[in-house]
Amino acid sequence: MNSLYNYAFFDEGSKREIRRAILKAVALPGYQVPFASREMPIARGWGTGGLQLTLSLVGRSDVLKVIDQGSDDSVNAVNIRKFVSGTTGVAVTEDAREATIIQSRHRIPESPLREGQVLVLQVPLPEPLRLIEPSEYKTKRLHAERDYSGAYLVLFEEIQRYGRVATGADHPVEVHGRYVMAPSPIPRFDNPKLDGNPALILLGAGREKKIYAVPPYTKVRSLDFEDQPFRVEDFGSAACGLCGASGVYLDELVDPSTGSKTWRCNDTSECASRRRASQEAADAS
Amino acid sequence: MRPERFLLKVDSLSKSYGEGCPRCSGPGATLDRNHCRRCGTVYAVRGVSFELYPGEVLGIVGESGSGKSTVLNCLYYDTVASSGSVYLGSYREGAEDALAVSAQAKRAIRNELLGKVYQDPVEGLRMKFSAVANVAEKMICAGSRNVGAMEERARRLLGLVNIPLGRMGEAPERFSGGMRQRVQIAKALSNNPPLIFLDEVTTGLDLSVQAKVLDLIMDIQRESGVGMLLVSHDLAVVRMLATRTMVMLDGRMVEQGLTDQILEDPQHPYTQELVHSLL
Amino acid sequence: MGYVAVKGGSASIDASLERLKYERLRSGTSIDTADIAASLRALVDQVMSEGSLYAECVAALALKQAEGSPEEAVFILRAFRSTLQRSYYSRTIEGDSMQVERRISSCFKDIPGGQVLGASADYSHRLIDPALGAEDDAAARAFVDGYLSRPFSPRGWAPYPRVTDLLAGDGLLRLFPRDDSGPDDVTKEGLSFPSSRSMRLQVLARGQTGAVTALGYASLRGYGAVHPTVAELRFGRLPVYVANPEGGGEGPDDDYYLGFIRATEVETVIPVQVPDGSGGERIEFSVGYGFCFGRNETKAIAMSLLDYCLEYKDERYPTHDEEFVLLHIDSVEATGFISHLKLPHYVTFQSSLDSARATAKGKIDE
Amino acid sequence: MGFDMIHGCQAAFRSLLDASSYPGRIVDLSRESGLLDVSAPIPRAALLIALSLMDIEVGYYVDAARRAEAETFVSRLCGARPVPLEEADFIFVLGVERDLARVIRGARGGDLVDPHKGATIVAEAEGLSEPGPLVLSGPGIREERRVSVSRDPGWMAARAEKNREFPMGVDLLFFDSRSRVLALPRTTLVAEAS
Repeated sequence: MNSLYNYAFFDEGSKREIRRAILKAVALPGYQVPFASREMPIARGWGTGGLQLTLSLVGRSDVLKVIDQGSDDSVNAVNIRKFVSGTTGVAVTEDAREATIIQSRHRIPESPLREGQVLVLQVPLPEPLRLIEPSEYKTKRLHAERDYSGAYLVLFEEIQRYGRVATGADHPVEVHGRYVMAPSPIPRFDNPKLDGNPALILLGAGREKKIYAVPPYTKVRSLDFEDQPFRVEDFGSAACGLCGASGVYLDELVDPSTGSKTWRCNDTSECASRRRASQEAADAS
Repeated sequence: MRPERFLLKVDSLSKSYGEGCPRCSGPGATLDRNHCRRCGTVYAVRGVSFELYPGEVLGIVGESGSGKSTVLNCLYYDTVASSGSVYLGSYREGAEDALAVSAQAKRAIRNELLGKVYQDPVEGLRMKFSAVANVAEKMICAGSRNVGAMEERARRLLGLVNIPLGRMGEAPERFSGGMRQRVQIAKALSNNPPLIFLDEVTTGLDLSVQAKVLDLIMDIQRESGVGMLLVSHDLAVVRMLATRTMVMLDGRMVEQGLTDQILEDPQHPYTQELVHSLL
Repeated sequence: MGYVAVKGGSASIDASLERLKYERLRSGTSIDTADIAASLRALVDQVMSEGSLYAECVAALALKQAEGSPEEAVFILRAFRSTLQRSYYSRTIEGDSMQVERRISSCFKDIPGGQVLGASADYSHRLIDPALGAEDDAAARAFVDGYLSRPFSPRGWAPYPRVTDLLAGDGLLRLFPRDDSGPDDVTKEGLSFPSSRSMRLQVLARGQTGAVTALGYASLRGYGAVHPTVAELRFGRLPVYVANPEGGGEGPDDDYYLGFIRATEVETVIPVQVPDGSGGERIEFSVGYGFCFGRNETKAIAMSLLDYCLEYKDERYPTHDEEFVLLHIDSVEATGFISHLKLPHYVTFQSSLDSARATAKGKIDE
Repeated sequence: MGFDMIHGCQAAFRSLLDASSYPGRIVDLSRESGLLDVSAPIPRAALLIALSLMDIEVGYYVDAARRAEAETFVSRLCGARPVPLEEADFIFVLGVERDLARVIRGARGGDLVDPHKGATIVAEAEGLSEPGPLVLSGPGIREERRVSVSRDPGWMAARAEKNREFPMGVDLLFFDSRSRVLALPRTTLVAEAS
């Protein structure tokens, strides 16, 4: 443990300010609570919002999992896990079921979350209306007056142009029937997991200085139209080349020897546990 | 008198810019036209009251700076009125002051019960979105979530205002001034509001284009019966469209009545001057 | 064959960090942070000003760790700053109390107190000096001894009058009511819009030198409505006091002196049209204010231009738009977000690919 | 005292977060509050909440019979400033006989632009238990949850009125003498079982 700094890096005053913002975020589902984001030892845009949440939450009895793009071993995940455990000595895991706090960039774990867990999502751009309105002053007022026509208009125009909604990740959602929220750049595949999730989901944008939340069991609806329903990514009949799973989010790879396209589970720890399980089953028989 | 309920009832509407001072805010206020020379406070609209009934077109005339556009801006919530009350027949049956509600309620009133055509289309349209999307936006605002239905209605309205079929997918930034105004009209009508506001809609257009836009508004009004509040500095426009007319000067309403009556027999010296210049 | 985990992230990162250390030390020498603090003063000042922490030795250490990259060093300094408890707030520091080492005005040929050129490279020829390659510690000591043995008559310390006060005396300066309310602090509350002037000044003073200079330059060149003249540029030492923490007396005599900071302060005057009260207009001068830790004259002047721009909003120019200026000049934020593009994005890119393919398919189906 | 400012406040905060995330779940702060100084002029649970969430950046208001004493104590301990009711970020209603409805009506509710400025009200109850006659629903609650809050029910109407137009409103934290806490964020609908 790095004893040059306070427990969990921050001074207690910084933690208290973030904790106050977290409680207001929970009371206002989907509303972006402004906070005095601190400069962190990792770069703005590299998960400082999520990191500040995690450091303000974490305590001795927690078990931490960190995911970047579905993987515990990606550079950003390794970096953040090392920092949090280095300043707290907290236990770490790769198993989403064991974790009490899961900090993630761009994915919600494949295995269902449970009550009492906290999922912390790193957010680069928290404002779902930024594309149609660059001014922060004005977007704050659009939220205040619940004017989300612009968000729908973007989708409508995509349908005009491409015949369907063409959003990638970060497809906007409406939370608790009130605020439209950027779910962070999770794939559309993960959007349905936001709805009625038993776990608390906290979102942190360090550079943009916003904290927001989806409390457990909260209605979350991806923006769509009656005749153009929301669609998740379609992998067709593709399955993971390692564990054989389908119906999960897949990474697309090119086999260097044959040049052909192959697929792998994006959630590497789930993939590994599936393979472990089938290995054990094979060994047993 | 009138059997039906008003569409719009405006009671002592005022709008000022500035803090005011003892010289201008007291009962015996001395103003230089509509502003106070001492403290610089501008009284853009002063105690304006009127009513508008279903199917009616009410014109507001006056020179620039007389406060007529400010009245529209206050009613469409583009600017915050300083005092006064506004009742809409279609909102809580005209029983609740639509200026005294919260910002989110105001946004809902504006999206669902009102339409507006701005003098400058840049204010009323999203110049980079397609004409269809612009018209659909107002329907989205009012809660429609059916792309097919919105698209169909948007195309029908754009047809009605003579936008060629082949250009409906284009963005207004590529349209002429007259076309832009016609897209705005289609947009204002798109969610069937009982009342729409028109602010100097033909100002800046060529004379031949002006005539076409005015004809279009007249046809639409006749067919749909939508109530209109129309602001213009041009008496000819008001004469063509408005059944009743109000005359504003320095933020005050100086005269109102049937348009014919005002044109035939103006009472206020300012109105006389206006009418004279028209003839 | 049993399952073998495909791992490597942690090991690769550790190896990368070790390699970084090797690159820093491969010449077989390690620079003394005291040398950095003593010899690379401009760099240390820049890092303190953008890092918004006045601590020369920490800034020097950060520069050593960052191999001289100001962007990295500022980053390190800011992160360190986040962990520091705030024990006291200083008394308000008035620029008038500066022990001036340099002071110039472009408004007037002669000013009360006189122009003080001080040490400046402004009047040097920027010819590279090969002789410096051979300069060593002995040469440095010899020069210093010679320099200090020369007779000089100190002026003695007395406050210099402010040039802007001269203009105010003529009634030509646009005056505002004195505002002694406490400043807003963006490191405690976060920036919100419309911003207060204290927030704006703070963000500008912490701004990345290059970004502040670039936007200040743009405002001057035509993407702004500014026609400035430097009324006064000062560099020197400012004493810092805190109130007696034990309470005690309220007067300044009971304050504790903590030390001084070196700082640059600039006031530029810019003509503005104001109503004359009888329907016409007349010209007055408004002041733009620039300040930063250490010596950084270009940044302080550029800041004074931007301070003016943000006080006088003008929709025609981005340099007069507070969100455009204030949200984009912070070193840590700008470099962080640019560099985050180096992070893996394969999940989001897969999602975009899915949409792109679907729209392409839709087109083919038609 | 045996209270650890770092880990005690962290544990208390997590319990409060748990209570706010799952309204109706009654959390137990007695382990941390038991380590606090018993001579404090305010109940231990309230003191623990103040220590965990308040500091020099915060304005608070106390409604209590021994108000001045409580304020002196809280200010000294947390550095927070006592302010008028309508400006307070945190409001403490100490004593079940105090008029909670009045405090709710007077508290800051935030506005549409900054709804997070709505106050947090920390109020004492004689007892908190589950199940009970109050039916809770809203975010954090799967279907419904039933709790009992022992104190004059006048607060319910005042709270409903204050929170009428979401997102504006106040957030409530009830505590009892056993340092148990029930959170009612503004999103929670409270009805009486028929």
